[in-house]
Amino acid sequence: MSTLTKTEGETAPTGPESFLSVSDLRVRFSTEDGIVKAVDGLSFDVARGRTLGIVGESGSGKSVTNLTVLGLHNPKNTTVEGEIVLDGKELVTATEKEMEKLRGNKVAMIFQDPLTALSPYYTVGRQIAEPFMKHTGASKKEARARAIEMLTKVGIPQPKSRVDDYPHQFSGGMRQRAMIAMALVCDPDLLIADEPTTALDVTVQAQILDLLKDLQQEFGSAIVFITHDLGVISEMADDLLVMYAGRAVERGSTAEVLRRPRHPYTWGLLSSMPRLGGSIDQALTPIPGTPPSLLNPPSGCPFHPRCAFTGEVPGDRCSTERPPLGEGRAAACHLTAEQKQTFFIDKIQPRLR
Amino acid sequence: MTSPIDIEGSGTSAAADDAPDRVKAVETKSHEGRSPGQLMWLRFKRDRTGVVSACVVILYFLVSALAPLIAKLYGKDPYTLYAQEPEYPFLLDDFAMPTGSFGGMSGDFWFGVEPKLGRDVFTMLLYGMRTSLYMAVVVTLLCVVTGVIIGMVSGFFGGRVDYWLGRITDFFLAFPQQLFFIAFMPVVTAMFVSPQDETPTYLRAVAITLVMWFLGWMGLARLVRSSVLTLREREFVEAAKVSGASPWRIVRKEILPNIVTPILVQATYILPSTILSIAFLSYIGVGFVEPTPDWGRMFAIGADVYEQDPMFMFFPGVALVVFVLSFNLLGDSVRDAFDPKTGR
Amino acid sequence: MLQFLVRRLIGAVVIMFLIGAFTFFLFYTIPQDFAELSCGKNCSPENIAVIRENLGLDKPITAQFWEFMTGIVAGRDFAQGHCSAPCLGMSFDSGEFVWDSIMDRFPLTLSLTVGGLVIFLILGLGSGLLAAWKRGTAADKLVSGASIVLSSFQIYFLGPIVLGILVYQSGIMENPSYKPFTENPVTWAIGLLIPWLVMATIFTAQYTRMSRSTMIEQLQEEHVRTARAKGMKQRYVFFRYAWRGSLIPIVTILGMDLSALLSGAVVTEFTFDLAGIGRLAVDSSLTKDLPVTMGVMLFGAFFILLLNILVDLAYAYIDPRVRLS
Amino acid sequence: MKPIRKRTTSTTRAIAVAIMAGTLVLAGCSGDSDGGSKGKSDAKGQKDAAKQQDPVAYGDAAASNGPAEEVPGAKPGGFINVYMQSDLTHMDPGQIYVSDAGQFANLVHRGLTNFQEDEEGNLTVVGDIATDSGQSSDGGKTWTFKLKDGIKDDQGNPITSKDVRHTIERLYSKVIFDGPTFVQSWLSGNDYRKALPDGPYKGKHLPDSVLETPDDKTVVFHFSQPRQDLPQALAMAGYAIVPEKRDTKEKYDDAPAALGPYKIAEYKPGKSMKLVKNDQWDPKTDSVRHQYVDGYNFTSTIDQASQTKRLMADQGEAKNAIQFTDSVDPAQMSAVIGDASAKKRTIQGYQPYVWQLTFNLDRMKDKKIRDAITYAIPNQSMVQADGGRYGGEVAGGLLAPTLPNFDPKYDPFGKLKKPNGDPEMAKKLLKEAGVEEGTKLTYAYSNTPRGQAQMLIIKDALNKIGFDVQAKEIDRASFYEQVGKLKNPYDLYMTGWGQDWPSASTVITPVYDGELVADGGSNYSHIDDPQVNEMIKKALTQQPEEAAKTWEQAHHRIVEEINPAAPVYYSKQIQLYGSNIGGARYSNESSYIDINDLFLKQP
Repeated sequence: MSTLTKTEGETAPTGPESFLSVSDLRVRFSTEDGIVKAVDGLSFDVARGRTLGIVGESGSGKSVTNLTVLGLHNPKNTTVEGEIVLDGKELVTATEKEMEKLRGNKVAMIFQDPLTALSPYYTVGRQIAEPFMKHTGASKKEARARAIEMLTKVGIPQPKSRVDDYPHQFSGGMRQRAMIAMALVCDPDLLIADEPTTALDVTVQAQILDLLKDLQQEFGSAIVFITHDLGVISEMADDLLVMYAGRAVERGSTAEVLRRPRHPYTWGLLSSMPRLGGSIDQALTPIPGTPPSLLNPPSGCPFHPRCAFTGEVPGDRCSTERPPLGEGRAAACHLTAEQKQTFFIDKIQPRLR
Repeated sequence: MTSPIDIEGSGTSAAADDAPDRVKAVETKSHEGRSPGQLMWLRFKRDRTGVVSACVVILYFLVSALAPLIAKLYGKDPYTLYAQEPEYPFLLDDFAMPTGSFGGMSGDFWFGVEPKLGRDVFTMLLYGMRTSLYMAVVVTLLCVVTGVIIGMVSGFFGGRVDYWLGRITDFFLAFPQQLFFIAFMPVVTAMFVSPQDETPTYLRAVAITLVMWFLGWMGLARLVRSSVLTLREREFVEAAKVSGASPWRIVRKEILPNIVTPILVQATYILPSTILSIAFLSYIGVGFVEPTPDWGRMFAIGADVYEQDPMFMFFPGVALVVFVLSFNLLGDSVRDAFDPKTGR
Repeated sequence: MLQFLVRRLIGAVVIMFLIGAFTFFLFYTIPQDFAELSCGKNCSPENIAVIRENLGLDKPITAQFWEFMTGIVAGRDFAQGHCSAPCLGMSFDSGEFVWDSIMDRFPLTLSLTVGGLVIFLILGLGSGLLAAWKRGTAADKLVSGASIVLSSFQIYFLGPIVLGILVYQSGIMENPSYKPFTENPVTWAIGLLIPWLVMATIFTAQYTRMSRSTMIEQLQEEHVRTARAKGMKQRYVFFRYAWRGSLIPIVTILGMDLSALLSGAVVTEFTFDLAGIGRLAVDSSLTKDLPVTMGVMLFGAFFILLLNILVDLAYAYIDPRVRLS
Repeated sequence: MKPIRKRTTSTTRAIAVAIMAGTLVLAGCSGDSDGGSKGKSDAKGQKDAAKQQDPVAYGDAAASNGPAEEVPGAKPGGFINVYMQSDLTHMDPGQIYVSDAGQFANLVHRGLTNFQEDEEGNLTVVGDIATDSGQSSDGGKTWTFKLKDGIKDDQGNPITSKDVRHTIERLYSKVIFDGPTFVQSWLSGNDYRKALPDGPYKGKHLPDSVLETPDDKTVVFHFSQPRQDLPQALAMAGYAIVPEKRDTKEKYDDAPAALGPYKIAEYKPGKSMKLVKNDQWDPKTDSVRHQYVDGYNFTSTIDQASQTKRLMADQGEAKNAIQFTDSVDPAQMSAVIGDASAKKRTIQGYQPYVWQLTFNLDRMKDKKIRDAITYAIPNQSMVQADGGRYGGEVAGGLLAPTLPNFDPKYDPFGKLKKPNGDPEMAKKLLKEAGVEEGTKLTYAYSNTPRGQAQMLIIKDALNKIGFDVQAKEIDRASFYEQVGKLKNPYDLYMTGWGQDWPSASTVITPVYDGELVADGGSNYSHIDDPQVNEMIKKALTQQPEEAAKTWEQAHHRIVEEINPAAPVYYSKQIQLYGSNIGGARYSNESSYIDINDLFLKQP
């Protein structure tokens, strides 16, 4: 866990300090049904050694954002606008060759399902060694040694023999460790972890999270951690970004956002999440409705069709005017700061107990 | 929890495609309360190639169904030996080839006349297509029904039943298909035949149907079995079981609706391949015989006289290519509409 | 693995036996005196009786079946001489040993298959990969379009057209014929070039479509994306990761096609007047020549089962999950 | 003689002289033939056929002495490619009856006698391994043959009278069941097998009173009746010599010994065969055969259509190729005739076959109905389905133009005037016979393309006069066996029959002799008319000239008074050969290309 905590209202680190800076990112897919605005005006920054958590429902654009950072979208039907600056280098306009040099080297990614994300046809060792050979020009032998070293580091027992195993011979947790080893093999400065623990059971999940934290300390990398699990986030992330319908709806330090959320969507997320020690009688409250179509997003605030508080906003602003997201600790909602606070305390907090 | 966009939106630049968006489209529409069937239909309607091919295929079926009517309007039939009729004294030359150019095409005989016997090619083709299409529909239906039943039973009951049905399927799969068709057509025909009366066309049709049916259902049975196996473990089936629904009800209400689409897609592949197999049998000389008009037999005749009268083969050939092409395209479109992830 | 192989082999033998029994007894349901097939002109009852005895048709059916099946393993003795194992009996019609007739024709069918196979695999997989690589470009559309049109052609339609153009009209090529590879590989290849090309045209199209679509499917696999996320080159990802995965469906279909082809590229043989296994099958079934039909069926089934096992071995080679489980 | 037992379609042929003269304005492919040229070609055709009507002469020792007269321009060397659509049915001479194997036998086998054919096509029976065509005594009941010197098989074993005896005696054994039975039954009666049940294989022999071999060079046949046709019968391939030492019984059918100019070097059943020179054959002993080419490559997998296509194209190996027993594909007839260069490379003539619509007299008892059907048949269309004008010619009677004393004007049913049938006459007769509309008739046909086409025509014609024709297909392989059964359930079937040698005895006896009605026999109509039977008996003992008259009488009686089979058409022969083939001509004897005179122009 990062020691650097921020006070409320402070802006997220920007400028030279931030390692990855995404500003006003817009990603669109053209389909036969029309244009899908998968990400719409998203901005965030991550500094070295810090962890940014991104939460949101399925289809809120979390993963698309991060794939776009790595340039893994399909250039043919995807338009990317805005800026992605990694360590001072602009990525949106970078060539495929330049991106290849970055991927796996400066930026690495951990995928959600290690079973499908690892190739079944090659040994774990080979898959770990491959990027090392490519990016450092190491020989096969060196790469193999490095793979064993990495496996040791992520806590695989008997790494010398397991290195020649195939992914299907690993258990789920071991696979995820191997995946992490693969991601970290070139000491990346930025690690994007896309729901790295979703497919694992809880005990393994904790081990993996610990592992990630330890490794972050050791390497000092920045981590972007994507999940829909607020519990995991509270443990991992320094800062938090809540996404809805391709946009950021709330931002702030993790503790702050979780303790005093300001956006009705975040409230919804929190109340739909079971808590340890919560009352058994207390029913979970899911967010009504379904996530919106990104083909044809709702006008105004994209959350308004599902929002219980639109009545509190004068006029029909919710459905006509898109609420902006301020700098730093902020939430994109038309409710006044006061309203946000009272509603949370009066209506939401009791349910979280 | 798996969010489709997470998986789909990630294709490599060479590979990624419109798939994620389509999935998104599905989501979109489903919010508006459309059933998967309606969605498929919507997607299908947008696919221009698919719609055109569907029209062509429907046209073929229409023409086949209406063959007698068309023949009546046109004034000929595929059986009369026009060279024998006094109205057409000069249809065939001394070598029994059509007298006119382009295989004897004329206002009277649109697609020309058959060498040797002087039958009308246009109606022969119409009726030939009719024979093939009818047969193919029947065979396809039989194969689908058999395949579905066997696949369902072995998938649903599992265990011993599944094991033995699997072995039986293996057994049938080990038959060399082409050789089997060839070897057993004469045998099966002979089984039905009275030694004296003419073998009626329907008996031959039955024989062909039986032979094709015999080796036609296994692919579908396997497909259905594996679908049922996965479905059986799904929550809604479990739920139905727990709530005490009878197996029959589970099959009918929970499982069947979920495998209809793959069956449909598979059927669009079985049908044209059946037509080709029937044509193949007649081409080889073990399928339909004179005087039944049949597509494959026209190729056999055509191959014989190809050099003298290439036009004879032209119309059946082009008709077959167009038909198979449309059906292939249609199959692809149906599959895409059903399962947008795979494919093109 | 070994245990698996043994199990498969035993299963194959059982299935062959069942197919043999099925064929044999079905043939006996038809009202046909097989002895009549062997007599040419003088079918007097005396001659028929002589033939019936010669062919062993006077014995009970089950005894005949048993003789046939044991003959495969142990060989049999006929008046015409000893028929050594694997003895598939003696043709009622021509009096040849069936095994000899099959072996006689098999080289042609094998040549047709292998030659066509090499051409359509190279062209089909090559163009499929190209189309997948250049997905969405004009080249892709051209290849995909051409392949779907060509795959709708039939050998019995395309064959005569090609013959007409290359042989009868222009005289560039000679009529297809089979000359043993062992005699002269060049004349062998020239003689079979037209059938190869015609077969290849149609099969190529199928393989193009298939390899393209499986490649595209594979390219959407997560592990392929992972490979790219590791910074591997596109080409490397394409050929090492995606291609490996595409091999499984391709091998499956190939195994099916190959066994169908080997057990009789009947239409090709008919269209080009080549005497291979398929021709033998048609002739024997038209004359109801039971031993030949039996022989050809068993031979065909043998190849199907053999190729099934080979395909399984290929899976094991390609996919460690299969190999190591 | 032989029913036509080809696996596939048609046998066709036409008029040699017409083509050789090259003057005729034959229709070509235009089809608008004017009457003039048509008449002319017919006239020529009949003149040609007339040549085939010359009675066969029996040659003396001088004629039987080799070597055979050189073919002008012949060169030695090279291989001839032989196209066939199916394999030879047999190679064991004892089993050889049908003509494809007979053609082959001329290259490999030798018998006691053989036919020699001059440029005009006149036939003489000469001694083959015998010094002459045989000496008869006792009014034709005893025949003596002396063997030539220097006759050896391909391993150099000299041939003696023992081998001749063995050849005849093995025909009595169970090994042989497919060949001709004339000589055996003349020697030992119709149930000849009982005379020597195991043939010569168990050391038993026919008594000297039947077959005598007084010394190594002499063979004497003793018959109970005069057998004037014996030299011709012995010229059949079925009586060619099987050397005793070489006889392997059943296995002989695949690997026979060779006495002729060629021997088998390689044989792949159903596929191919290679013949090479037999160096033990001495041209000085043979007055008929030549050994110009080094050998023959047989391919027995090329169907008629591709044979024609290949020979038309005349490319590469096809230049050295011939059709052996198959004919030009009827479907390509117009192309062949229309292409001057291809037409030059044809041989044309009649085939000995008369196609007839046979009535099963056990079922079709009313002659009026039979006559009605005969009138109704559109003969011309039937010919059209078998290659058109070059495939056949409308038949008036049941004896072929290849037989002596053929009468082209004989036409009791007026077919020459109304080649497409006379349905009015037919309907009239049916009315008289009181046949009801819709009476069922079962027509059996061989399931070949031609069989199917002709079925459609017959069905069409007979349905028009009020029958309900049930067409019943029979596998091509067992067609003759099925219709050869006494109790067959069919009313009508097309059969073809041709002579074994140019004498009506080989047609009328097997097909219309009531005493030969039997299961598996060739009296397909089951006609049993005492008068006809009587005339047959008489003719068989008569000298050829008188016999010819008796045969004609019998023929007229059969056609006009009994009508067991409606004459449909005479088959014609037209075969193609490659441009490098020399010495090609139509052989009156085989009615195929003359296999004895062929050479390569550029070996």
